[in-house]
Amino acid sequence: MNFNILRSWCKFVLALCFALGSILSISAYAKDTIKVGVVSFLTGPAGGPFGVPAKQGAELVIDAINNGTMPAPYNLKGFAGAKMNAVFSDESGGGTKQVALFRDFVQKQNVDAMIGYISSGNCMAIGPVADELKMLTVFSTCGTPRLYEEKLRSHVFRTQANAVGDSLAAAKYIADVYFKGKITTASKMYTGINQNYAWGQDSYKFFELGMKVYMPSAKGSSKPQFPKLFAGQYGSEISALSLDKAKIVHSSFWNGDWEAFVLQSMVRGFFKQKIVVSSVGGSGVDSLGKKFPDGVVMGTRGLVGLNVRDNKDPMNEWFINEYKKRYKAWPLGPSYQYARSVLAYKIAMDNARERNANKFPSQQQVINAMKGLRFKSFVDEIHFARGDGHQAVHAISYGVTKYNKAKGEPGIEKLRTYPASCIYPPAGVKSEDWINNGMPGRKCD
Amino acid sequence: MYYGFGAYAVAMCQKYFGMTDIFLRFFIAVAAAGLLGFALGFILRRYREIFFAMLSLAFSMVLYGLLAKAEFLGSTDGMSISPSTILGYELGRFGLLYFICFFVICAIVFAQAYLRSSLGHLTTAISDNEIRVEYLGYSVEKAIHIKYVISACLAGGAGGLMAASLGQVDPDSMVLWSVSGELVFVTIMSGLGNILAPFMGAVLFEFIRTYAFELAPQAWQMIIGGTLLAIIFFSPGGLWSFFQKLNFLRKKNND
Amino acid sequence: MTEKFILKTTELQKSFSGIIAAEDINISVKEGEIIGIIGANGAGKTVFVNMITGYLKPSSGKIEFMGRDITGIKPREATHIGVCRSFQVSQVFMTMTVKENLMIAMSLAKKSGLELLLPLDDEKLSKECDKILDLYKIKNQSNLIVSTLSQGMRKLLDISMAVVGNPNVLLLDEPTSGVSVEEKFGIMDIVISALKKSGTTVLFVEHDMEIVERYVDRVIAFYQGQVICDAPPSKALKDKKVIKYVLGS
Amino acid sequence: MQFISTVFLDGLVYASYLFIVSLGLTITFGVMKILNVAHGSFYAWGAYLASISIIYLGDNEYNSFLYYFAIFLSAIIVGIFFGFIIEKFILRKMYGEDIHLIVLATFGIFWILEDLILIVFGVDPLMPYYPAMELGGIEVVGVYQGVYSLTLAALAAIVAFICWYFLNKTKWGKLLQSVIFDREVSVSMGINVKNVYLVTFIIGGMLGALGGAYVAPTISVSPGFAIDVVVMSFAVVVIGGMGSVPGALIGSLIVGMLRAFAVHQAPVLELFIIYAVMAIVLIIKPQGLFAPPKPRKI
Repeated sequence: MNFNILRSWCKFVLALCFALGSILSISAYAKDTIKVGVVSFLTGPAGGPFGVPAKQGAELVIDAINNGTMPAPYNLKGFAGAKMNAVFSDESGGGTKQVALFRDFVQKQNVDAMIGYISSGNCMAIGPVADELKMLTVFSTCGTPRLYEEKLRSHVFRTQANAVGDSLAAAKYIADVYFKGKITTASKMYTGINQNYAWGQDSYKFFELGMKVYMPSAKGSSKPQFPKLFAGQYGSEISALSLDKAKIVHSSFWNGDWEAFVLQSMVRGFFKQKIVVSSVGGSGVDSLGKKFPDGVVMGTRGLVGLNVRDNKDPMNEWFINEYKKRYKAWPLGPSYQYARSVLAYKIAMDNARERNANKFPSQQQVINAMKGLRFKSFVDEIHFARGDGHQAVHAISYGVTKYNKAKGEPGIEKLRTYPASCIYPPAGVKSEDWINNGMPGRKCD
Repeated sequence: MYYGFGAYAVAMCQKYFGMTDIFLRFFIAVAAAGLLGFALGFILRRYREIFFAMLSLAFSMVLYGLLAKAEFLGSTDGMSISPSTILGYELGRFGLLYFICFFVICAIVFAQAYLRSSLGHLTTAISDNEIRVEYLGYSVEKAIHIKYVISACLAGGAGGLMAASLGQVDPDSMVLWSVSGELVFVTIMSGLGNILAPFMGAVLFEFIRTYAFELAPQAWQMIIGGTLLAIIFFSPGGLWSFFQKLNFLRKKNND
Repeated sequence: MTEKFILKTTELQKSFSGIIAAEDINISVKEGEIIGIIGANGAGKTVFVNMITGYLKPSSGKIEFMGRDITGIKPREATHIGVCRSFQVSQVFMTMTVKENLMIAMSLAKKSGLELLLPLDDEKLSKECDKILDLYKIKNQSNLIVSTLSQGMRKLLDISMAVVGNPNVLLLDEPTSGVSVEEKFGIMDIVISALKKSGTTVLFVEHDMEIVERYVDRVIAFYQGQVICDAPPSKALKDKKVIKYVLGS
Repeated sequence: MQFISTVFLDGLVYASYLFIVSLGLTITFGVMKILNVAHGSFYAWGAYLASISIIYLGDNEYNSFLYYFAIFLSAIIVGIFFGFIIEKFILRKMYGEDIHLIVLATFGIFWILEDLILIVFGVDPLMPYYPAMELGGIEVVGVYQGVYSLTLAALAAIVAFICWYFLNKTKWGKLLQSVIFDREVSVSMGINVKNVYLVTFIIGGMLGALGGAYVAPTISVSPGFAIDVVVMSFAVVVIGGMGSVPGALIGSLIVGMLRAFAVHQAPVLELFIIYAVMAIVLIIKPQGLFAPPKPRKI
């Protein structure tokens, strides 16, 4: 019982250490190399399907930029001429620990920028701290719209569009592709299984809102499931969903949870009874190979990963070839997403240098250059058009899984792409208000 | 658990009352944790050893279950906390540092006084021999309860300060049992007996963790686990006993 | 008549899941008496002491202390009203020094409520403590850790800790068991003389008949949970039943 | 009807899985008085070893009977290998120390083994789905259930029966019970407690590993998935009574059913309800519902 007292001391000290750390920090001024922290899940259930491919995507592009071997127009060597020294770090352990590590990166390791973060929870946690510490941070994958809708951020950028588009595109896809002709009431009902945190909650909320606009006659179930992140066992949840009359099941599961869910529900004939809409389940398709059920509506959060494997854009072909050569696997969604963030940073650096009379730019100059930036990434166009020029929007595509027997590889069919103007509110409008007003001014073609 | 509770108290007060004053934050955290400790103490004081630990664990998991699932408490994401203020002025990092130091010193003085008091000595007495304490006319349960509330207050205060200094709270890194495990680890590493011991232990722990994290981001747990085992085996009394031994040797040499 | 007795038990009975450990115990104790409780192992002596001091709850019967019913009170309440005890195996705080042991005992006896948050080692208490240590002849050991002491020393400390609350009735459970023959009488001399000075009523459980003979006013003998003899030592030790069941020859 | 049967089946499957894992934990605690946090490592290692062997077998299209053989073999190998090392070289040196210290030591072991998995198996999730796929699903009162998951209940029943038989009908079982009841007396009676401890720890580890190995085909086996299991089986063991075999059975049934019911009726309360029950049981009956008897020491 003596522990109780003593342990509190420890945390006092901890707090003290962080404070001390801030005294010791001196801002660095490097010219020919820059140091950047790249954070993704290296351990834990999200490591394999998300974090590691993400890290590899970033690594590949960073090396290519350092060596000037990226295809044109990005073949200029370096980041504003400087080589990037990337420090990879593990994202697991929860938001508070990540904040502590972030402070460590900024205050002790004197990084020039931070790139990464997959979990929406972590982005929500890091966002305010990045602004407080005035550290340019480019989020790569996380998708919660709260990040910019709660407050504008001065130092935080996000190359990934938020979950609103993923969910709205999913709803629209269902409306466009499935709700044709005569349909029974039961098949017009929908439910969901989403992880119980920012990403899962937001994803389902916007899917529901989207359905109300696109399919006003469809009805939402009263018991959508929200199991805990990394729960791993979904027997009861699957039963509950099976008992539910709703035909459409929306899921924003990702990482090991998604694969576990697919495995457990597959043997129970779940995919034959229900139409499952997955907004981010691309990774499971490869790991399950030909076992992966056909007919799952699949999104990849942008023109990345599974949905662009056949895309012939030279940038895309370069990325896929290099990635396969180096890592013996297809690049997944997160590989693209991290690569995009690195690319955005490079372009902003280069532009800022140009504007600064070819002198190495300050952080503020880089931020100014990144604000509202519009650039072509591997397939799609990224435009920092929301959140006062900090939040990117881009097109989102959905398709239906179909195993390609000829190639012996998973494939996708009935691909549809929705442009950003169709699924995101105009700048300055809150997503929820916009959808509730019937999405005025949307352009979908 | 109280650590997390204190942290959440700070977060809640900001969310619903917009409270950011560092003093208020600290006292809210202490008071909230103290109240919770007082309430749970009525149940916990009846248990010893492993049952005490298990029940504490159960309570903290109940809290975790609530926090992780309740959306208005931020569920698994937790909540972010804005920088602290004092009388309406924003505290910088340095300001916060001074205040944390101030609170730490207050706490040290308080804990020192407690340990010197009869009640503080009673703790050792109880762990030595409960029957005797009862026969000396003092309720063992009451003494444990008081101690429990005090430690809850300290932990809550620590949590509140931690929340204020980090700017973020979430259940996984504040309430989960493995967090308590880490704190106990620091205690074991430091050894019992002096207020400065956990101080050194915590510094060393952070030191090891930071470097383990940097050197081997995929194997840092292993390094910490190994350190823990090594300490348990080679210096069961923790770092403090190591220092005491040094002192002892020095005295011997002087004689 | 009742008022004259400081301690009185009526029909006291205790059974552990069917096994009777004490039965029909009717004992009255006058103030200032020194009583020896004898009996073979398992005769119910310690059970008796445990019931009076609240460690065990009697199955039936009544215990009165100064005319007040104290059946089934908690140990600490017994201590508060002035019924204190020592133990067969000395119950002391092993990792602390002799002085700390006594200081804690004293501060608990003297202070209450918030006062307990004041430092333990104030001067007044320290002086008083030294006095008692002196009285019980363990002052030379006052800074030693208890676990390094001999059994006899521990017994003395145990008893002195029971005494600091100035009890009305003191129950000593085998004060000389585990104590070497040389120490035995020394201890009892110290204890009994100290207690006589304060006029405390003493009940002590004892195996050693020499000690019983030498110090007590009255002997109560137990056999299989029952009182078989209650008389002055000169008479009791010659009683047939006592010789047969207690003295064993 | 449909609802009740589905909740019941869900609960049963989850309970069976919890039972196997927590049985190992409770046996270890009952005999050795050690709360083994590293139990989760057995679970994880069992799952990993079974996964790689099943994937190997499945990719090369071996007879499907071999899957089950691989599952049990992995459990036995993990149990013996790590059980032996941990007991012999670490725990054995610590008996008699403060109970908290031992818990912490197992905590340290847990950390080490957890990262060892990363080093040995990498971070990619393994999906040994072959056995589960092969058995497919059947319809039970209108709801498809995975046959493989249902066999888990049979396995749990077998394990429970073997355990009961062993403890009550064999000489070894009696021996074990006497050690559980009173260690000192057993020593004085000439029982080699050291060996009993070693064997117990290995068996406990095997059960943990079996739990992991058997559920591996239904999940995505990835690093860090064992932590929740440890806590959940703690809850089971505490509810049932630490060290009690029937307690583990009842405890896992309670937890399994409650959780299934919560998921169907009030998904938000799923986690909360389990720990709340745990806390309530501890408050009312701190030894758990089926605590083994304690020798009286005067």
